[in-house]
Amino acid sequence: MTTTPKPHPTRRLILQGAASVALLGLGNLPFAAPARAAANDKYPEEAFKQKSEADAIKALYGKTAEPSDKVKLDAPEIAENGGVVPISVTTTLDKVTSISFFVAENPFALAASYKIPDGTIPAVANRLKMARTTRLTAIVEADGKLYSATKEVKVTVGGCGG
Amino acid sequence: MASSIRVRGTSNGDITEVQALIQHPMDTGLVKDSKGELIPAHFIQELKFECNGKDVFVADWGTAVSKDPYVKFSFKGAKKGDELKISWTDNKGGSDTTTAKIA
Amino acid sequence: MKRSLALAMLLALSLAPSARAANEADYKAAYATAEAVSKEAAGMRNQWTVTVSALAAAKKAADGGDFDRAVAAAKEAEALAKASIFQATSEKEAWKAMEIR
Amino acid sequence: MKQRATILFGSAFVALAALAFAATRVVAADKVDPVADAKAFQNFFFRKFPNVKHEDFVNGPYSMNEDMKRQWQEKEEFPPYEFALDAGKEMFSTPFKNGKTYADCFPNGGIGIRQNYPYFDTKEGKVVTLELALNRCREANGEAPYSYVKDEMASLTAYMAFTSRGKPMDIKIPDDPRALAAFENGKRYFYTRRGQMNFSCASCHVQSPGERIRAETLAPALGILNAMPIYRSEWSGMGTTSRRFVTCNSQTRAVPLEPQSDEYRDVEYFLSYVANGLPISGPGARP
Repeated sequence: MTTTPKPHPTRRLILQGAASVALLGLGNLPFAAPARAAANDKYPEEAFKQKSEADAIKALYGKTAEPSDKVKLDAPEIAENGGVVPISVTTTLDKVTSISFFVAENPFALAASYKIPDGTIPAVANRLKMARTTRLTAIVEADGKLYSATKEVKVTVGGCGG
Repeated sequence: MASSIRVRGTSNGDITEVQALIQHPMDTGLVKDSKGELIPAHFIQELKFECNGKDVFVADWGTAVSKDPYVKFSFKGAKKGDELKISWTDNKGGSDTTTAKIA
Repeated sequence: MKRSLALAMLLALSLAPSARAANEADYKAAYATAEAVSKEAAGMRNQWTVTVSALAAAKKAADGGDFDRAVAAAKEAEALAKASIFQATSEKEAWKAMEIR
Repeated sequence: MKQRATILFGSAFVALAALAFAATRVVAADKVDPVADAKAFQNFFFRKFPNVKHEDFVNGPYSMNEDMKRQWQEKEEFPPYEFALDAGKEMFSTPFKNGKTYADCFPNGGIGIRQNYPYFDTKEGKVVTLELALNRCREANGEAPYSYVKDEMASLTAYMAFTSRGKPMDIKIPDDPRALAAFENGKRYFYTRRGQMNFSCASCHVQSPGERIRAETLAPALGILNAMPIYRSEWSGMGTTSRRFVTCNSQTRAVPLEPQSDEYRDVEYFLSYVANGLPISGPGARP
């Protein structure tokens, strides 16, 4: 992300506007310990804390995935805006129990994880945030094995730089 | 206060398609406000959809889900008029729930 | 071609470095002229954001006692304000060149 | 000093720009003819983008780029301005402390009239925009005016735009020299270069619509206000016409004027008039 050399009134207006997209101060992470309301299945807290994609996959599933063309990942070439990137995945695999999305270049790779009870179609569409140009990975857990698909999404700011 | 959840469930007899848009800031905790202070992390962690007493879809979300999050999925085994129950909880213990009839 | 040449000369002229270290009096003088020109630019409703930030930088440097930087920033603000005035006056007619007819 | 580099960049840019646009144009006698201007304006875009359907121009960048259009259509299934729209509808029917509502201030109860704004008020001798009329309605009923660049104003204008969706823009210029002067002043503002970047609105929205400024695809100037107010992912929030003008100014490093100052009202008048006939598509979702 471009770092703005000198904050001043109008720039602050833009900073505030782009605040939700520009991830400043990546270093210090005041990741508030999430107050977990009682929920029957466990929220994969550890997995969401991992920085790298590999650690997040290991924390979430405890095994590795193999690429498969049965997992169809749909994401834009160039994201219209890093804050709202429409992404969807469908698969022809059966006995699917879980679908997850990993954004490699984000501060925390695991973005979202969905539990797919039987009777639910193994497909999800959602809108994710991406800090910068990144590799996007979708992983489908089917019959205990992991299958993945990846796509490169280009992300940059807009405007001519006020 | 109107619910923070907008949901649309449409069934074509066999498969019900569900779309939901939820009003929530989804703050990552890494972004500074205009005064230069970090806005604390505030995001939905779990979103659950139930129908006829059974979970049909459970989402575990991190900080990378967009503000005012949107999700779409489909499931079998429900018909027009069934009731869909949607509820979410966030990392500050906030929550909301609503129900909607499948059209 | 004529107007942009004049603009470039104008900018170069006003950036002549001063020899000895600047003191508060130099800063006050430089800041006063810069502020006057920037007020004129604002009066023509064509102020530039960089003029405003250069003026602020000058004041900040002066508050910190660094008068060399303060004078430089004030002179720069003056140059930017002059450029924005030049832009406003030349655009009074120049805009017609781009009009869709 | 970094700043000195930016001045040289600025002045070099001015020299370059002057060179590039020294196209000699015969300056016709300055009789203001809005009808001819509107026809020339529309034909410029219809000829420059022959395969863009006329009514598609109101979709801004999405009329210029297929991949972006797909992302937009996906978003339109459940648009992010949904909340602003509902909030606007609720505000519109909530009475003021004195029992009146916005419906009492506007013709036809404020429903389906957005396409006639801005209009020229012959009593006041100035352009009145929808946002200005809404705040005047609030003040007339003893309520505090809303900020022109914040969500409340965007929600109200979102609802009013929604009730006019599909109706062709229908801006009138009364036979009043002051109205012609306002139109001309708006046109002048639109073509005048400003800021250290030395851009005018036309530099981006007439010279290079469809091209990119970094990640953003530039919208064509024709119908550019038809989708207002817009939810911009960039702002992750709603934006009124005022907010768009103010942020565009800062982008070119020009200090913005007060929202709803005469120049902004006149340029909105000019841009809306030349888009007459194209459908209202507000509220819109944009990058």
